[in-house]
Amino acid sequence: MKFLLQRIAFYLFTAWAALTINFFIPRMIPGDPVTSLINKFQGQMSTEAINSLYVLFGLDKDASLWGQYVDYWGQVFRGDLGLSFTFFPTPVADILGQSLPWTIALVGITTFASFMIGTSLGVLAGWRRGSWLDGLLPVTTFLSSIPYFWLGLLAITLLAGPGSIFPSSGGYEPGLVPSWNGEFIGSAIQHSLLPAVTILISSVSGWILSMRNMMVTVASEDYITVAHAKGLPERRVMVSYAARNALLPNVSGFALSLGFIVGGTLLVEIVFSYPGIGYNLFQAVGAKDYPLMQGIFLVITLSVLVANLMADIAYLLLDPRTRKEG
Amino acid sequence: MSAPASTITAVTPEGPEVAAAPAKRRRLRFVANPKAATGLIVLAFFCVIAVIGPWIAPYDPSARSSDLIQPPSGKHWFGTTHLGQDIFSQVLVGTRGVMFVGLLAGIVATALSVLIGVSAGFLGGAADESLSALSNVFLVIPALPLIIIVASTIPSAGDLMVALVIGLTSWAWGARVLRAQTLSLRRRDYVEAARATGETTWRIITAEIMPNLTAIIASGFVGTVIFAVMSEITLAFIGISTISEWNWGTILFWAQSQQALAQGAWWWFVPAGLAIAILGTALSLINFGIDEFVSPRLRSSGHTRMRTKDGHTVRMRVGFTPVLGSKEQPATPVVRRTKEDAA
Amino acid sequence: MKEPVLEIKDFCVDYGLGDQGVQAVRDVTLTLHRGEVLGLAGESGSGKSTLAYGVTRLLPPPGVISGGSVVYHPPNGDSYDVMALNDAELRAFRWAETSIVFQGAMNSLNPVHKVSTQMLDVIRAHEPGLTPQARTARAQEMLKLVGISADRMDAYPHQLSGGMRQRVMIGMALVLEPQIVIMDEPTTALDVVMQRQILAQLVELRERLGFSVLFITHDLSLLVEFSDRIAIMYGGRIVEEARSADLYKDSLHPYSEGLLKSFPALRGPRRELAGIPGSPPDLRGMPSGCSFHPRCPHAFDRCSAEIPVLGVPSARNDPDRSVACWLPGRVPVG
Amino acid sequence: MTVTDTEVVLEADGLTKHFPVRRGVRDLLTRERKVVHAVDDIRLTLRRGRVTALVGESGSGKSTVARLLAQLYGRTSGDIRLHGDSVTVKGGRKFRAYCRRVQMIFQDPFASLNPTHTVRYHLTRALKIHGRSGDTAAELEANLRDLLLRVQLTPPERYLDKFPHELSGGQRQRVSIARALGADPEALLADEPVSMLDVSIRLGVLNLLRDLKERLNLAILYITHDIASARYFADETLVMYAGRMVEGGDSETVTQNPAHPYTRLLIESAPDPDRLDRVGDLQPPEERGTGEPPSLIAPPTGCRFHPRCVHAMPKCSTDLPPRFELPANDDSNRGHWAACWLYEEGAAK
Amino acid sequence: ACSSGDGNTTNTGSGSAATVLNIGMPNGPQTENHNPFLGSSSGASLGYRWMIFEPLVMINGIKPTEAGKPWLATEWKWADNFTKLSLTIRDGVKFSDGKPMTAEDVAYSFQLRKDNEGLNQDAIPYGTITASGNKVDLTFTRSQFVNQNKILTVFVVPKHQWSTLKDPSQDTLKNPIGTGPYTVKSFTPQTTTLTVRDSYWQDLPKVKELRYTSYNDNNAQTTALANGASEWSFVFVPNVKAVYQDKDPEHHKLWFPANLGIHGLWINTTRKPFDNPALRRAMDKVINRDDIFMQGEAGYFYPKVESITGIPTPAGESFIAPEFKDKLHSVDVEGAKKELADAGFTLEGDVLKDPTGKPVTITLTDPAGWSDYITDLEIIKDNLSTIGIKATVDKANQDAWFKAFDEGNFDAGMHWTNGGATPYDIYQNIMDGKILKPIGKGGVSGNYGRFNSPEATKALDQYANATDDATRTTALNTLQRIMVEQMPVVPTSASNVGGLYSTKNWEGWPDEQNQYAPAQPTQQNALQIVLNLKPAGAQ
Ligand SMILES: Nc1ncnc2c1ncn2[C@@H]1O[C@H](COP(=O)(O)OP(=O)(O)OP(=O)(O)O)[C@@H](O)[C@H]1O
Ligand SMILES: Nc1ncnc2c1ncn2[C@@H]1O[C@H](COP(=O)(O)OP(=O)(O)OP(=O)(O)O)[C@@H](O)[C@H]1O
Ligand SMILES: [Mg+2]
Ligand SMILES: [Mg+2]
Repeated sequence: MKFLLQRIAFYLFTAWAALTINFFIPRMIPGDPVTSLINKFQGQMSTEAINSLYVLFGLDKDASLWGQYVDYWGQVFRGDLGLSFTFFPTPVADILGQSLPWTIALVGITTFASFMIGTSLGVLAGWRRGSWLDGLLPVTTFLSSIPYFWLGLLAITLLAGPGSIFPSSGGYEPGLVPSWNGEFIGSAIQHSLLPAVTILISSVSGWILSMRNMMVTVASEDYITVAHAKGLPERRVMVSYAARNALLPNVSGFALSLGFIVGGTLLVEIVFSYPGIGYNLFQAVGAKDYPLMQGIFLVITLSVLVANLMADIAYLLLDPRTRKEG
Repeated sequence: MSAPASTITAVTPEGPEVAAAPAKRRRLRFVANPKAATGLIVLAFFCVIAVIGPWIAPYDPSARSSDLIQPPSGKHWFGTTHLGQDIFSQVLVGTRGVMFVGLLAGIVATALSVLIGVSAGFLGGAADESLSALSNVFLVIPALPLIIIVASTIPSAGDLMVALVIGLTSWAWGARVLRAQTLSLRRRDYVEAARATGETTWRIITAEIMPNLTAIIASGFVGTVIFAVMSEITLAFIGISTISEWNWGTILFWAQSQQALAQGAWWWFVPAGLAIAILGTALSLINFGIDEFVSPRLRSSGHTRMRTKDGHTVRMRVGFTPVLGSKEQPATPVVRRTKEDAA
Repeated sequence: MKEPVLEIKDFCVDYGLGDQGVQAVRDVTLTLHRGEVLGLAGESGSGKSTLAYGVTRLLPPPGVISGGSVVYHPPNGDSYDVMALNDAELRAFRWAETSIVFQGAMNSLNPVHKVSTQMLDVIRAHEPGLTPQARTARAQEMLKLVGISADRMDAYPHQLSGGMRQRVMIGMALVLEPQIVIMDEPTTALDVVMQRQILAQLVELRERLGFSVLFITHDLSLLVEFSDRIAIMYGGRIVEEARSADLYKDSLHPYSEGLLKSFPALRGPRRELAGIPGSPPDLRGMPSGCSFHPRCPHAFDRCSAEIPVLGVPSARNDPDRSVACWLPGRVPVG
Repeated sequence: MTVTDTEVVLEADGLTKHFPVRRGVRDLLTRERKVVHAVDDIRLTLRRGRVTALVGESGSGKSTVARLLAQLYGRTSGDIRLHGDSVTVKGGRKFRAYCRRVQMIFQDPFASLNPTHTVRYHLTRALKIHGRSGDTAAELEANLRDLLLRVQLTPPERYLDKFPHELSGGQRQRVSIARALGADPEALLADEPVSMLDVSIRLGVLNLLRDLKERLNLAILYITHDIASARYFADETLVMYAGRMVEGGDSETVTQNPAHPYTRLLIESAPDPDRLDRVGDLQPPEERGTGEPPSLIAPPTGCRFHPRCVHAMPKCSTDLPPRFELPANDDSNRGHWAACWLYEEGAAK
Repeated sequence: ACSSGDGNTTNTGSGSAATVLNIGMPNGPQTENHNPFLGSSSGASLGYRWMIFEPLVMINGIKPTEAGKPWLATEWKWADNFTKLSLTIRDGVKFSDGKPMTAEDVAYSFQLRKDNEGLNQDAIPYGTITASGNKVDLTFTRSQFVNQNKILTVFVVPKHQWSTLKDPSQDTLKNPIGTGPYTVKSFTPQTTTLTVRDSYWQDLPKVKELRYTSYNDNNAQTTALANGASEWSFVFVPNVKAVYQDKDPEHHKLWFPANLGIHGLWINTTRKPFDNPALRRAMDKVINRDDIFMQGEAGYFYPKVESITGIPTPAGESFIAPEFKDKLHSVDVEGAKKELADAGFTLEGDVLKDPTGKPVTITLTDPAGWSDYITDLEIIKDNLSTIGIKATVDKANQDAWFKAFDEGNFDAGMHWTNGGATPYDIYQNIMDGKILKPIGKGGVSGNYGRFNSPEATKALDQYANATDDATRTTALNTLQRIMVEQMPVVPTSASNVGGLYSTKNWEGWPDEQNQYAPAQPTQQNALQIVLNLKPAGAQ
């Protein structure tokens, strides 16, 4: 309990610091949304439009940085994230609400799957050293060393295309309206196959490796020898003694990666034209859309923190040593 | 997704092994590790290219020619771009930027992580609390988006700037690992003993603690280099960084913006990507080598199949020690009785 | 009268194979009798643990058993060689017939499982027929025997003190009522008061359950007091074996002699302490002949040339003693 | 042998060390501050040319005493006097000056040498810090040889350029001792210098220490949990239990005629081959309770041993026993004392 | 987007006539925002706002000088040197909610712009706005000759809806009501679907449903075009022949006509030796516009600027002064060298030295991500080397680049100009002395090269405020001459209003032969195109 309270205090501090940074970084960026918009419309928007845009975005009024900072916190507490510039005047919250589910569904599920698959393979590879699984390691290492966007583009070129079951972009069939019906879900799943597989390929190796190494380390612990000495079935020794303990250090890694689901998806979403939050961030950066950037950072920061808190709790539940009586 | 893939976690929980391993003479053994050796050779190759690349490149990488989008040929080994530029030359010349950014960012991040991690671990108390909080904040902020934003803010961000930005934003993980390790080293007897001998704090940190952190520092360095190379290439690829010189990311940026794959110009896309993958693999191999070097358990895990003198192979298994030469009839007949039988 | 339960014959253990291999246990022949406590002493690195692990085939890689046999004699039934068992048979043999108590109890218990889980695990694996209630009852009874109340069943290892953990391990070792209990330095991490308490309990349990103990330690004074017979190991070999009283009063091997003269006595007149000069041998560069000869005050030519064989010394024609030494009177009869 | 006479080098009086228990957020709400009472009210004296043994079970606070004396920990209260002058140093030059005169040898020879440095480095640093390295390289070399010779690592050349992992445990412990001697101290605090060593090697190191005491006239604090070795090796023996001293006096007297119930329990429990006749009837020594030492965060009131003591009286659980001088039969056991109410004037024995 | 022919559209297969048109734009996921005033809305980004909101007059973007087609206004009259406009509003037009459109609504649409600076994107100086009967009268505080098309193409919104909005500039208008033939059927971030109304003041279009899909980037859009999932788009496709046209040569078409806006190499006219017009002219002479067009613009995207005056053709054909009528850009290295020699430059080996003897070097800069401009610069760099100018291409950071241009801290770089109904917008953007700011001071919205010519400023002023055509022609001719002689910007390409489309399912697209509208789906004229489309094969 004490441990938890300590952690929460720590998280509050980190959240404050991270959000403050989130506030200041976009404001340090030279250039502003209007010029970015004009750049974007090279020649398609006349220079007269500049002034009207400043008025439109409310950038014609000068507010002190401190005043903005106070406002920012007020907004954060009210859950009001302001209006996006890129999609003016859509509230940032709406944009996030629209893209977050996609990101979470695609990357969340894949990260989880990658962790599960990687960990299971790692358990086997660590337990049966010298078996064929060891041959898998260099291959996965190579695959994970490939820059993600490259892998994705290559996959699109080789696998997607006319007549293929893999669509090359988007989150669902263009004509469909998101709803909970079979057609839509089927289409969404179909569209997520290729991104999911490529994420899996490029991220599974890390899990295999760290789990394997932990297994190797744990396998020479005395309690494993004791478990063998007790004549327990090998499966039980492997799962409930070795893997169970080897998993512990990976839990925090997993939590961290869950936190990075939101932030780490930029490339996936760019490459696969996936309608998620990472692509929004990319757009926001390009358009100097600070409200959107801040909103996304807020989501990322909070999700990392929540993931970490969950990891702490999971650790608490999984490792009795951190549990204290009373 | 970048951070946890590191295998540093596997290094940290090691207790005495870390202390016992890095004795100077055993350091050479590191090179004897086949993984590390392969990695080092490949890395050395890229380093050489980074140095001599611009001289051995057959063409000026920016020079246009009339061979537009030509597939690989004797004249242009890796084909040409939409402007008739020689891709082989671009890859050669681009190596320098990649290596420079990777190494510099690695050095900056490693220096920072050592500075912050070791001081936090050694000083303890309020200094530790605040430094850990700092690194945690940096851990929580996702690196790639941060780098993208920061890189896009800096006017005329060249290689140097990109390297610095990557270095300044990616030290936190290493600092955390180093702090934990320093914390455990600080309580080691030999550190106390050095203090009891009268060594100054400064000297204890640099001469007693740091040498024992070399493996972790090295692996952190290699990890950051991988991350930096990937980030730099990503930045160039999505057109954020403003590198005026060639690097592999720039090549891919051009390939992508000219939709090389849709045009069927695979040669524009493949060499740079492969080069990155090979460099990344080499660096990962070095890291495996370091891991195995640091943790003897991992080291011995390499060869689980062994050959006896008479040519049999024996597979080592935890919990079931192999018995040599007992394949013949056992000395006494085995009639196994279980408890149930007896009962 | 003395019935063997475990006969170790010409037992050899290597670490690694081929060129990098070292032989850690060499041609050890040793018999454990029913109901006795056999002490195994020797300094660090002499191969005591290796022998104990080897007998149950629990050596960690790269250990391999390169020769010899370990014949187990069940109380009713035919004897068999442990080295020839397959995986399933070996698993069944372990703990039900031979259990082991390791040096560090903290490391022997899995930190993430409750004591009860780890205890019940072993019962379930070996006697799947038992009902859960019966299993729990058995575990509780055993823990009570080693002095741990039933309400600590659901504790995690870290919630118990070192002594309690060690007792849990001993309780667990006895829960299937095995014939043999191997104890590898079970009390070195504990302080003397606790050590004596646990050993006293063990002696009492042995009386009740009638198992045999292979007791490994480097604390010779403890062994002399606690065990029936003692075998002394040096450089991977048994160099002397005798009843504990005989060994204490009249050791034959110069190494045993040196060992006995190395620790101070707490009571009685102050003895002169001599110690043993030199340092223990390195497995990679084992001295030729008797591996103790470089440190031996009595060494002569033959010692560096020929390996002495373990046998009943000619000077003491006592079948219960054996020694491996070339000194006059200690060479085996015949 | 008498306990007094020779010059006092280091004295501790009322030495106390409480380690704060890490406070959590919730503790901020409550007022109380939890501490580990690791060492309470220790009084001891180290004299030139004498070995004082400090025995007690694991966790009784022996190492803490040594570290307090070496000024590696700041003390909670009490006084440390070097040649009669009270000293408190935290670091810097004064600390160096102090550790030039008081040196410590650590428990574990495998952990107290930095694996990344050679023997030469360790010794050179010790000499340099204390300004004894000489002016020229040759002098330094001679001093190094001299140090190694003193701890009987011969020939010195063979050891100078070795790394710790290339040495055996006994050799490492000798290097640690040589390093301590590098400062040319007056007092040597040896914290379990042999507990990690093999039986056959132990004696060599102990004999070396005794030899040093005699030749260099050092004051040595010998910390151990092996009471038999204290009997052989130390002139004076002090017994600690749960952070307090319970008995002290001439080694032979303390080991042969222990007065405090705890000392008796300890000696009774120690394995003793001469009790051969009692094989198979290992009586647990007389004791109440589980045989566990008490918690040091909330130590028992009064005598800390009273929950386990078979002789416990009501007074024992309330009042802290002071040191009671025990009557001396002859010269050898003068100065024998015990902190136990059994020896209060007029108490029934 | 998906493989073609899997029945994702109702168009393909079984030979039945098409009812759906798939339009694509590479603009990333959208949020639901149908506010036609906001460039950030999905309606603007994808272009469907023009299917809902209609202009008063439909003006052909590629022929801005032609009289417009009456749309919601049947008649319009300028008076008092373009400071007064009276409009006659069409009868019988109904909003999609059934309410009739009146002059009130038109007046309100102007009033909205007048009252909200944020909505008045063209900064039109509105005076009075009055509605009476079916007439609307407007006054302006200045002559609106150059802005006349911008005013006439204003779209009309229903007063009864907009007057209830709290803040028209901050409303996402979830339920857009307009006079156009389509209404929004459904919105998703990827696709907005529009469906045809029951009634319309003209003939109802044949296209029953419009699907606007937003792809994340050019690659995705190109893929969709290539496999037919997208039938109409505006996107840069490198190697368009191989990537797009060859995929279905019969149906995959593109048409990229120029409009009156250009792209060119802006030169900082204050930096030595580039303050020397002779040097700028020489540079103009060696730049290979064919290479830029073929390699940089994939042979179609930004059409070549042929005329030496920089006026794109055919859109600006009629404005070109007689003296420059047939003067076309062509590579003339010798001519350039001669020009330089006359001005005192010397070519030593392959290094050009300025009259003071310093070698001439230049840094060409553009943002790293703008691959077409960078490609252009690479070509220009190569071209300049033929007259001994050593150029380096600096790929800058976008913001840094913008700032450098704004403050005049650059040597040269590709940039665009404004565009409009006459070449005035181009020249004003390049040469206007009224917006001239000193080096280092930003906030300019044009004349980045700091071109200082009182003559040009005066001519621009005359053109904008002249009361008669003759004065205007003279002024414009003067401007053309200054442009040719001074060359403050070396024009390379024209802006475009083109599009890529497929004739597989729909016919009736504009093209070289039938130039009734620019082919870009996000232009106002897109409505005309949709109205003109007929199912392929059906007569
Ligand atoms: N994995 C291994 N690889 C190589 N040699 C090993 C290995 N494990 C043990 N040895 C060697 O085998 C010898 C016997 O080791 P063992 O652990 O049996 O000694 P021990 O008598 O139990 O010592 P201790 O009293 O320290 O427990 C030692 O010299 C040791 O160095
Ligand atoms: N730094 C510390 N912080 C908190 N408690 C400590 C610290 N160091 C020691 N202690 C506690 O103080 C008590 C005495 O420890 P100390 O190390 O002095 O015992 P010891 O007698 O040397 O034991 P051993 O024989 O195991 O070396 C123990 O309960 C220990 O847990
Ligand atoms: Mg052992
Ligand atoms: Mg201690």
